[in-house]
Amino acid sequence: METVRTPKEQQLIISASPHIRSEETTSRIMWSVSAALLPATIMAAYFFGPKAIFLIALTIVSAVAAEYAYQRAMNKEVTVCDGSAFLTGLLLGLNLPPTVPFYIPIVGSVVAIVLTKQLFGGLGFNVFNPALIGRAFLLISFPKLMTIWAEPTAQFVAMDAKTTATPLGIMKTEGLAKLMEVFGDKVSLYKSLAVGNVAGSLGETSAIAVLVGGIFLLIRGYISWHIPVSFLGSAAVLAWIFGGKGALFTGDPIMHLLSGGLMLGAFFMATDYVTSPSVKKGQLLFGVGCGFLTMLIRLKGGYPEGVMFAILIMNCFTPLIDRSFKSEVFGAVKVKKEAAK
Amino acid sequence: MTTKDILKIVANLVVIYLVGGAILSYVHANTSPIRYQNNIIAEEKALKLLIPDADKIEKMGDWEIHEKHGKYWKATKGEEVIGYVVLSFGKGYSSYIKTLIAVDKDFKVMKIEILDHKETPGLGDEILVPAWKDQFVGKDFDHIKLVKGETKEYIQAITGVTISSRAVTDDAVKNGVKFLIDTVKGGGAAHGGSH
Amino acid sequence: MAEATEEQVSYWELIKNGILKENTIFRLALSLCPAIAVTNNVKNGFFMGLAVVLVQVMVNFTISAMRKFIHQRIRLPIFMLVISGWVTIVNLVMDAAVPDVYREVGMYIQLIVAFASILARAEMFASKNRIVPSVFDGIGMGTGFFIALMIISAFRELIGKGQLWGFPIIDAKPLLILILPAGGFFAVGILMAAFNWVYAKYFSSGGHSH
Amino acid sequence: MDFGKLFELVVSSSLVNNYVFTMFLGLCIFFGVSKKMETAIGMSITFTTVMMISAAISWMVFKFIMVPLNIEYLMIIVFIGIVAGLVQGSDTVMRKVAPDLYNKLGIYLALISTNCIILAVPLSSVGNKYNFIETIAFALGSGLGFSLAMIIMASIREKLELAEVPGPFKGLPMAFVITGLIALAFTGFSGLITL
Repeated sequence: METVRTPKEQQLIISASPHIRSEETTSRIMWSVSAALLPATIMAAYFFGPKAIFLIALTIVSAVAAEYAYQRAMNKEVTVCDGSAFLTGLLLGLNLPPTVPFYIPIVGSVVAIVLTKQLFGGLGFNVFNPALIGRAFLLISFPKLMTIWAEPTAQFVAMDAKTTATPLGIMKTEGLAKLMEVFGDKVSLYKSLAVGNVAGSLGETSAIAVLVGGIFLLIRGYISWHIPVSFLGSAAVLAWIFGGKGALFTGDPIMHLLSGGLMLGAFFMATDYVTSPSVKKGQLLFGVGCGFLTMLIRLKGGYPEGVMFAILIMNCFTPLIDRSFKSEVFGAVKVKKEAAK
Repeated sequence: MTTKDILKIVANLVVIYLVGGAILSYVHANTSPIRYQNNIIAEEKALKLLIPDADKIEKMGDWEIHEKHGKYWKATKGEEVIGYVVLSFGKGYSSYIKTLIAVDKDFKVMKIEILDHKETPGLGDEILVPAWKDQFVGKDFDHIKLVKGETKEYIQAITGVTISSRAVTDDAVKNGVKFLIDTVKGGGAAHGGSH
Repeated sequence: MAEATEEQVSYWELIKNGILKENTIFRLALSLCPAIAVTNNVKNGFFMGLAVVLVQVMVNFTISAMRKFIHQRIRLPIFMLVISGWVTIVNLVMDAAVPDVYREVGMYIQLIVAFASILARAEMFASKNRIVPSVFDGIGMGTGFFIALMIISAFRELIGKGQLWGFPIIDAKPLLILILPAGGFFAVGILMAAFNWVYAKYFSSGGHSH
Repeated sequence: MDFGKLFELVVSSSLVNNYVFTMFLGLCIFFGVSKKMETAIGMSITFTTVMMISAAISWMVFKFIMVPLNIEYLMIIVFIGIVAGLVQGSDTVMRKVAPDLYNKLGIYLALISTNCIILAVPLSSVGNKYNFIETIAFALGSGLGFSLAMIIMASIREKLELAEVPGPFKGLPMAFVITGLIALAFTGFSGLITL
């Protein structure tokens, strides 16, 4: 592990001052994270067919094109090769429902790249996760189109899948009983959720595929465990305590962990270096905040799924968290860090 | 401060309060009847649209639902009672949906009208689409029920807008009609509660 | 500001000043709340703008007319009193005249009272100038605000709903977000940047110095 | 007293219906004060305190003076008078009693009377017919929500000091875009509480 930079050091370089020195590192991280999303992408293609590949590709192409066009227009150095626009496009693509018309990925990519990232001065300064803002912008602009979910066909050639509701959507509007009616029993529900044989956004349905990528990132040291563990942990605990109907401590944490975009969010989006806190303690707080807000929205809010909004809301607090934890140990950062290892 | 200053300040205040007060009271006196009238006219117009046949719609009383102030009316043609109207509220996605429901003398729904709501634009506001609202026509109390998927017998939920369409159907309309049946049929008190 | 109080400044200059150089929303960034709150359609924006023009003109007129009579010490409370008086009148009249619009913008019309821009013009201009220039200053400032509201609300209604004043114009999927809170902020931010850009390019070199 | 309802009122007015992010009020002060964290915090404390006191006084004046006299139509004048008087009064008192505190927070007092939220709270509390305790809860929530908005904004703007924002967007336009993005994130709270 000596040769690999710890996430901590990389973050400091990226978020504080994007020097040329860090450019190579940045691009290596971006491409590695993109590679870690490969299992999820393959599962998306498997369950939702050629349309999925088309949508993901289109999102990536338009994100990269938007970045290139903006940087050329503003006479800035063109940095599309660092992979960050590619990753944003890929994440946004994986977050789209499989049925959207072609202009949705384009609008989303432009919003993600221009409004969320480049207006703030480019990579390293954006406050919000670009892919998630793109997704939220689309959800609010096209509420109908963004909530039509196709049934996974599990056949590469199948066309015109039936539309249906996501497991979380069924939970929200009709309750757990109906969900059990659809899936039979708990075991087959978990199985479907883990494999990804349910309705949902392209890349988030298969919890296992996302988990494989996430573990790859953890092992290679591209992300630290703090955010994913505190995010998933707090969500699971809250789901267990408050998720049940009527009585406390009767909820189903496994179902909540496996469904929706929780895995994808916890490993790939909440951990975004630029928009999450750089201090470890801050990361734990950030993760717990995300978990809390996710469950708050899922159980009490208007939307069936809360991961996206939870991460975005916590993104608002990132500068504040960083500020309070940094000033606390100002001057002693180095020492503490060494001690922590 | 000299005496002159004090006098000037007092004079300032007196004149301004007198002139200002006079102008304000004049405007208020002239506009308040119009504003009052506007509300009455708007209400009458809405009621008339619900039961165009009636030649008189008179208020019977008030009731309360979700701590909101509802009302109900009796519609007559000549001497005969031809129906009732009730103002009801349903708890929707992000607002209470203010709904007027007209029923005939057998308490079958004649028409409903959504007066006010703050549901999500582009999604929740599909409850305003006439084709959806027309489903209520002719339904009696037992058939005011939201179901997903094709139905002629009950009320069909709008895809993706379940919460808002349920708020109108199972909350506002159902409770409104129930209130009318309980109160008018039972000849009960003017102030009925709701569930 | 100094040149505006000199006598030789023409009325046209006063109006132009209010619309361009000291545009309440885009340049001075005052009275921002209604700029977003009521601009999700042109009709609301129109009546809100109208209310502000009326209040600004009447306040400027009243204060200029009384400027020699008011004692310096209670100047500001009296200005507030005059403003809230006129706001109440406009509020009552609008409630009676356009009830359906009032239902949506009424709250914000009442809040015109707290507009820094109206008090600022009363204090900086009307209390020092004769009636006629004060009225023109009021027209200029009010119109600047009015035009800004119209631009913002047209932009938002057109893109967010595909309509103008409720009439369908564009037959494509609208970007709903623009008529919602978040989009309102984006719209004003983008339009403000555009206004800055145009202003810097075409107007700032025209002899005005800031 | 129903604590659940009060809690909902606080959460609703601070998060779900945050004045800055969903109702667009208090923007002048919001943008003006959120440039530095220190001023944002000072403003938050002063504002929340003054807000609760002024809402309480306004409620009592409305209920015990204006309603009996039938002069509800003068509420704008009366409420702005209360706010201005309160600001002036606390200015004088603070200067004498707690000069240290005055040096820290005094400057924000003067700004408060041009913040429309301080007027919007008593107006909405009257409009929604809140009782005294509810009015206090509503004022507290609104104050907290405004404080939260300012503190978040200040921390983001401090972070952006070094950022290379394109020319025409520098300053206020960018602040608007950031606020829009925060508002977009806060949309997640919608539907949490229906009041």
